[in-house]
Amino acid sequence: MQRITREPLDVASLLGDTENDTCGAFVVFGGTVRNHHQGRGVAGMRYSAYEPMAERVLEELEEETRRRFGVAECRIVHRIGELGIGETSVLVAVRSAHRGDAFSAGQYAIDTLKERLPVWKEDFYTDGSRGYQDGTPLATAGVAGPDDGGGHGDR
Amino acid sequence: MQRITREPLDVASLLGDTENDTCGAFVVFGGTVRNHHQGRGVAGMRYSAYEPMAERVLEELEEETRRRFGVAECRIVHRIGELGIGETSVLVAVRSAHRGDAFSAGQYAIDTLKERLPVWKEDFYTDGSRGYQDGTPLATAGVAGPDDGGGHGDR
Amino acid sequence: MLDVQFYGVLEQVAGTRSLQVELVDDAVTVDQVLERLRGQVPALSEHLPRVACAQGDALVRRADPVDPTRPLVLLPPVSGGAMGTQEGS
Amino acid sequence: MLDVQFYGVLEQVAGTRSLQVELVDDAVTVDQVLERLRGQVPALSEHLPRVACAQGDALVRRADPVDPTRPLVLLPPVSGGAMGTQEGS
Repeated sequence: MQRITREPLDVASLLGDTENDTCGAFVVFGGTVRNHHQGRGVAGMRYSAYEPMAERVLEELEEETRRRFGVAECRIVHRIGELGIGETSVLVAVRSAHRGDAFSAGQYAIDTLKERLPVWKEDFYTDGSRGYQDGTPLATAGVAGPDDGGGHGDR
Repeated sequence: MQRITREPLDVASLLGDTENDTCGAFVVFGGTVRNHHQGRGVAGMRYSAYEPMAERVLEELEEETRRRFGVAECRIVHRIGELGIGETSVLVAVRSAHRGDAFSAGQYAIDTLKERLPVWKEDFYTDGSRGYQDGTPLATAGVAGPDDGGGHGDR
Repeated sequence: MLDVQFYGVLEQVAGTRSLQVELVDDAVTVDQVLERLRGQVPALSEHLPRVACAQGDALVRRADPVDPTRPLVLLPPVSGGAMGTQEGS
Repeated sequence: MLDVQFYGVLEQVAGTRSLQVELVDDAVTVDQVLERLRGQVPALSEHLPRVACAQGDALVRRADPVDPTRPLVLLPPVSGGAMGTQEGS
């Protein structure tokens, strides 16, 4: 499965991909493009990714989330390319037997994604200017990110 | 809008109903029919509701959730009638500027729904028997529910 | 006569969706109706402590007077959303 | 020659998607490549402290030796998901 994609993200198909009769709960988180950022009007944005690593980070994060929270299913997709206001940039779907686990796992997955996924966002402002948002240094940056262990596999 | 319905629940249409360009995050919680309960095989179930009160409880819970967590949108629907394994019995959709609020609000809404919504679940077991699940006494029950204040409007 | 309606497991226990309960006078409380009901349908007794009551779209308290023009609705412990407290959704 | 690739804001700062950096010998660390790069593109200097590096699908540390057969990829602070830390998704 492609986790980094240029196609519009679809909640229904993500839920279809994770169907599991043993589960009584699902949580879907979605990130959407807002029309404002730090007081400035936003007209759209562009996401770019270092794809070879991004695919691996998402696959490992899904596996880590399942293991850590004991949830049956976790699936993450992130869109790249140009997005308009209201469009969905990322989807996290979790399914579990118990609802509390599904919420915790979903929140962990999106919080951690934002620290590890090599994806960058460039805002297009309504005044015609554009700019990369500052973000979170990855773990091996010179200035420490969330941790400074090597690799991204087992953190 | 009908919040108690016999029709299959649809995540996409609930997200469509709550579209809001000022929001950067959404969380959807879904409850689905599991194939087991307390070690017994489940073949399906039936939900029934006291509809006049149930509609009001959901409308008030949406409003309370928006106010309490400062989220822009909250929408809740609950299905009644017979449901098969894997079908969705309840959906909660929340949209907000910030993702933490969306998770907290979604969890509050479903936790509170389970204490207040006059809906009953009858399991159909794979051995052919059926039975109502025990549940949570409502607030004005003789034996106290979650609180024993009157009405359900302002709690 | 007051129309008393049963939901969930109560319908099964009472064997009917509704019953008529005679009101001696109009100034009757919810508690008094439940007491009379206990006499008519003894099987309901063990359930009544955990039952809540409603008229129209709102809960009523045990000590509240009953509106004799509207059904009194008996609501057993609820199980919406999905599974029980320790599990499911 | 080592191929160095730029992502996000670094592409904008460097004015290119990739550059060639000469390796004096094969036993060169990531840090040494960045040092050489700083000389070639001074505008990158202020960004380098917060840059992580990767080869293939894995991060490499500053002290790690560079595999001279694969591009060294420079990754600025990431902003996936959506908004910054205090906001959005």
